[in-house]
Amino acid sequence: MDRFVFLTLDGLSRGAVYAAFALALVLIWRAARIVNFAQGAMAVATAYVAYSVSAATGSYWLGFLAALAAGLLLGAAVDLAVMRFVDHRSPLNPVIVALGLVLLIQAVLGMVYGNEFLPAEAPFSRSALTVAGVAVLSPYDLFAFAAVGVVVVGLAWIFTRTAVGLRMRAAAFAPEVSRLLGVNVGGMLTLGWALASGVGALAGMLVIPTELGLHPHAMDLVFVSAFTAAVVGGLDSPPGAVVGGLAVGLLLSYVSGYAGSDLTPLAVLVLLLAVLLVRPGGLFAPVAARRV
Amino acid sequence: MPPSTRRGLAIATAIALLATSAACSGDDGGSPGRGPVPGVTDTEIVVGTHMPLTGPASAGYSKIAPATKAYFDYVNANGGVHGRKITYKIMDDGYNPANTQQVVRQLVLQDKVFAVLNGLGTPTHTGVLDFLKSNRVPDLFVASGSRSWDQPDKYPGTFGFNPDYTVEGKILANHVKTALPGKKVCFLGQDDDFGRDSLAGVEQVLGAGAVVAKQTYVTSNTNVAPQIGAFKAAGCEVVVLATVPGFTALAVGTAARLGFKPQWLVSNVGADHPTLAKQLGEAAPLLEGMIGVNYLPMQNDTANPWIQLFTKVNKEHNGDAPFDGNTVYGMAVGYLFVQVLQAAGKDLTRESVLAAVSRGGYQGPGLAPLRFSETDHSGYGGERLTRVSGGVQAYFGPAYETDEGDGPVREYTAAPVTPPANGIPTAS
Amino acid sequence: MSATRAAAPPRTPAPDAGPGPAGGRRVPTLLRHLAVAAVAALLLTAVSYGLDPFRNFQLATVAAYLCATAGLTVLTGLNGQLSLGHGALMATGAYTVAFCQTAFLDAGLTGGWWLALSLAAAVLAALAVGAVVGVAAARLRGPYLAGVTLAVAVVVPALTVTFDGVFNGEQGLSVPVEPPPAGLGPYFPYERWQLWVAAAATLLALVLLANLVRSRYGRTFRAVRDDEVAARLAGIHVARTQVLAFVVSAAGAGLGGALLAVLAQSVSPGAFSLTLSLFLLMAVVIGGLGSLAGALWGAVLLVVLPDLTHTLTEQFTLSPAVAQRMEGNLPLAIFGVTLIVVMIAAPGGVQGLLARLGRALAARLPGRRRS
Amino acid sequence: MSGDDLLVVRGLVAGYGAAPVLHGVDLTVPAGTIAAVVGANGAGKTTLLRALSGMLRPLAGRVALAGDDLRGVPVEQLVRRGMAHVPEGRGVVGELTVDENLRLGGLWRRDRADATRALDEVYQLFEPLARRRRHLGHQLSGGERQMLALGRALVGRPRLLLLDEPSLGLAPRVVAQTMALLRQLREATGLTVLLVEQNVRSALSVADQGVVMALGRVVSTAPAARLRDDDDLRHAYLGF
Repeated sequence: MDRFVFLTLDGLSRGAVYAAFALALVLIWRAARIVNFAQGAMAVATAYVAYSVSAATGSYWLGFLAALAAGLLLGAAVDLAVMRFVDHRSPLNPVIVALGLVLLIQAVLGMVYGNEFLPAEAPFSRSALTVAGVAVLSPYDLFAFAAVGVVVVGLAWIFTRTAVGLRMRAAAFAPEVSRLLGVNVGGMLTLGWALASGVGALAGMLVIPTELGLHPHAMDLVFVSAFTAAVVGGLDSPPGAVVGGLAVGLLLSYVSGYAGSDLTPLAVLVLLLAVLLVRPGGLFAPVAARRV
Repeated sequence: MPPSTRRGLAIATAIALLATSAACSGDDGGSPGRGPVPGVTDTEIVVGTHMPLTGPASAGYSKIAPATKAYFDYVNANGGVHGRKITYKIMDDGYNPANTQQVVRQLVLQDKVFAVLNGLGTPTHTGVLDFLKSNRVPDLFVASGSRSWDQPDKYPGTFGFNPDYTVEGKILANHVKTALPGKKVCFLGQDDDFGRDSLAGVEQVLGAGAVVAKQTYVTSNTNVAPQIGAFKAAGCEVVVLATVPGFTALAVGTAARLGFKPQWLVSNVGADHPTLAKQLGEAAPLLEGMIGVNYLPMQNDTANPWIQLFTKVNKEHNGDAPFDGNTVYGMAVGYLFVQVLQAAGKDLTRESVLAAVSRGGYQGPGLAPLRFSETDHSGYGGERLTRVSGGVQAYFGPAYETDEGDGPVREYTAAPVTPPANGIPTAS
Repeated sequence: MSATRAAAPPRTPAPDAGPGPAGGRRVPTLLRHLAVAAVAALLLTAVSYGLDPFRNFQLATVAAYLCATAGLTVLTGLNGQLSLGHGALMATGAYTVAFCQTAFLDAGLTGGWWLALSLAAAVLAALAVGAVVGVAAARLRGPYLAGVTLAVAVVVPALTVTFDGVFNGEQGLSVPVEPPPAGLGPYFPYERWQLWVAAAATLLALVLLANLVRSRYGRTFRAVRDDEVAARLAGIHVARTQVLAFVVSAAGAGLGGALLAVLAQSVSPGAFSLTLSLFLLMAVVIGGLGSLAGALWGAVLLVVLPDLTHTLTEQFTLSPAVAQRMEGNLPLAIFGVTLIVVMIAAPGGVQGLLARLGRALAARLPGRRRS
Repeated sequence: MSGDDLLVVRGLVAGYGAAPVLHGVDLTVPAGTIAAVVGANGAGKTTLLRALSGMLRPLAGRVALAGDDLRGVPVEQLVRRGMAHVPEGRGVVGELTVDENLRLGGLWRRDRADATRALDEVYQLFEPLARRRRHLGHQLSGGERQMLALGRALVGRPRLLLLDEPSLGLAPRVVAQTMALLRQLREATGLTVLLVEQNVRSALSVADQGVVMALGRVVSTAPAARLRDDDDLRHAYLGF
């Protein structure tokens, strides 16, 4: 039973980060109908920014803020400098461009910082607190939960309660009509990229200290898990991303703990198939609203 | 243009493209010189290697080949070997076996290298063993502790360098047996031949039932909390790790998170303190007391004449790159290769170099014996224990030697040698 | 709608879509393809004598990749399904050929025809796996299909570690392949023989694929890609068509993987990682998704580009410190930029660019006549 | 060109790709009037509206709104100049609620207080919408969508309303109500309307001016009443 509790909490704390990253993917998908394969590489780039800023100033939190700011800027830059010029008639084109960005970003990071692992600091202790003899969450895990929670609530607030959120949703669902109603659709798209990339940067800052360290490829595996989470939840649904992220985190933890870590990829595939064969649009797919 | 014509044209252009690029490279690529020996002229020896310079597996490893090259440049600057300068072609395979196929063929068939030196990685190098054998290319000092390189009957041209993982496991287990008797021993290994061979060594010494909990990890899953949690639940006091550096750091960090503080014993591959400390950052003090194994001088041992030599070479020929265990490793490989070239004599052929390696008896920076003989193609046959104390990793106790079978773990008593005055081995 | 599925490039009629020039004598499609294949075979034989062994091997590798890229072109370009998992299908073929060749060797069965049998078995195995994935794929669209195939790409190499008793883990298996037939003489270069084997298998596969593309099935593939609803109304069984496309494509990938294994004489999971699957996709898109000729460019790219960028970086003489940072990274950066620029400047890929060039030339010639 | 002409179009050429659909359209709509553009299918009516609101970039010609040349003005700026376009099919965003759709119509406005007031007015004008505030756009009936689209345009308090096929797919009773409403708005607020309709009868019944289009050109402009009553004219251009 102790082990079950331990694996559950451990899975949830990882899942929270997957959820944040999946959320970033969902944001861009909703805004631009692009699966941003460069999300992981972009997040790593911002984590390097944090590393440099922290190293220069000696403050974790300055680095943290720098990463988020860099995330927003990088997202906007990718949209304005690259994606804007891609022919979107075939959905494959943006995918390939994103893969090209991955190669480019990772190569540039490798040139600047070297293909070495750099330490990734955690702002809080990662030692688990013990409750009734069972090791539960660490302060860092709680920080991660809180950060992801703030992001989820914040995004929900932006999208449902603010004018800019309404504009962004309208621009995503009906770009032509939105323009007629005075919405700067291109600007909203850029803003969507910036927000998504900012959330991705946050997820990167949260997950990299729990992994092998800072490396140009540090987010490769996280990307695969988070993409799975987003697909399981339904790419159009932010709540789906959160649920999908937690589900994938739990699944990986249980399978590693009870069956062996080599079986985790298989478990992920089984989860994907089980969900998608029943609901081809993910768990939280909108009720077959328009099938035209 | 009918479509079929167009397709035919496409094929023809593609072929022509390849053909022209071949024609261009055909002239400059080969230059086999007068002699019949590929890659050797009166003034030059061309050797090549495949290394991960990019990709997830490149961390640390990407520094080895440049260090070897720097040592060769140092030798070249001092007149070379028998009047020949060594050209070292470094090919990036990104630790992807498919790329290794391409780059090794390029080295052998196009660049006409004399030998492949220090090709890195078990899965990558396994794939080119047959090719190198059928082309009779000397395949020297493979950078991996797999036992596959020691098959003189099947692969007469292949020689290892690293102590194999079983030897490591035996030496670590021997320490447990003598210094930590009666403790509960557990084992975490990579889910491949690395972990398997190492566990075999541990169980060889401690007995099959002695390891209380055995766990594996895969490099594609960075969450080792379930495995460490199982160790804690099993009450392990000693944990032997057959892990790459990243996962050593993960295991140590995760254990600390769970309030689990066993004695760590780590295989050579994953025990380099600077690498681990860098990765753990502020959590580096967790490494205090960690026991590892090594067989080359410690990069921080500035009193060691070998380290003095290699530091100098690094400064002069390697752009003063950060000096760590990988630099020492790369230069040690370079030193051994130059030793072998000297021993093979002025009349260098592929046969003579293989014969020179097989004669054995090489002594250099290593603390353990190199086992090369007609019947043994494995590399170093032993290691010495290290311990992290006060943030510094240092050797303690004697060096040990053993085999990968059921032979005993013995102390290796031969005195370490010092490098020649000019840092370049001479023909003995 | 079009945004939710992986569709083909802009709808210029594919070069091999419509009926040929009106009024001309129509040579049966199969004969025409056979003729092209025969010419290509003759050319390749001649070329194989003119090239050094390394180029022969590279060309053989191109042939192997071509099977896979052609398969992926049929799936993605002609049928509009996106697959990130073709590397895994190649692995299926590769491991099958390893098992078969080892079994034949153990049973003392020697002779060139056993290799052909192994390759056939590899195609069948990939076909079976492709059918399973294809059935699931037929229910899914766009990114959801991408997600499942991505998982397949990750799982299949991982299985070789899980069941390392069978697959020998990361280290992989060796593939025993016989030397060239004695009839070719004792000094026949092995790489030339490899090219012959790979090219023969690939040309056969291409003829079959080209025929399929031009057949009734090919037309249904394209109809489903262009408009699923319209295709359904026209009486096409959409799901069945999609499964068929997946199966055909998997067979191509399986043969490609099998050939790669034969060329390397070994197979290991690292060679068939997710990276390979992504690179295959990049290759076919850059080559041009509309036609099988694009697949050829893609395969050439896969082999030549790393080599080319490496040569390029060697041109610069850099200080050791800088060189260490650039080595390996610079080629990747160049590749990345190339991908982005090509996709923006020429979304039809290399073949699209050539086709445009060809059309422009063709348009100028009769134009002159008119004036 | 008198100052009272709100919309002036001269020599407008526009189309899709290289082939123009409009071959030089001239059109004038005086302020505070309703103009109905009628004509057969494919005459270019919808294309005209799309070119006016900038969704289609004109190839040649000039469009002026209250004397200002609209060339180079981005689509999203036109609403700020007082032009509202209710597109064919009405453009209700199905994924947004009724309330969100309506608010979207006034988001661009600086005067937040008046935007809120306009919203309330629309709810009073269209009772059914007020009852379905929280429903999603795609849950509405055709008539409700019509109201929503029209209401959303009105939240922006436009000077010129471009209305594309408001009668499409609606019951005759609802069409009559819509037309009556346009009339009422014109009276009350001085709204100028350019209406494109297949339903010639109801369009001409409400319009001040009738504009007949054929094959991408304006072939006749006349007071609506005359077009409605002059059988010859009707026969010649409208075929009934």
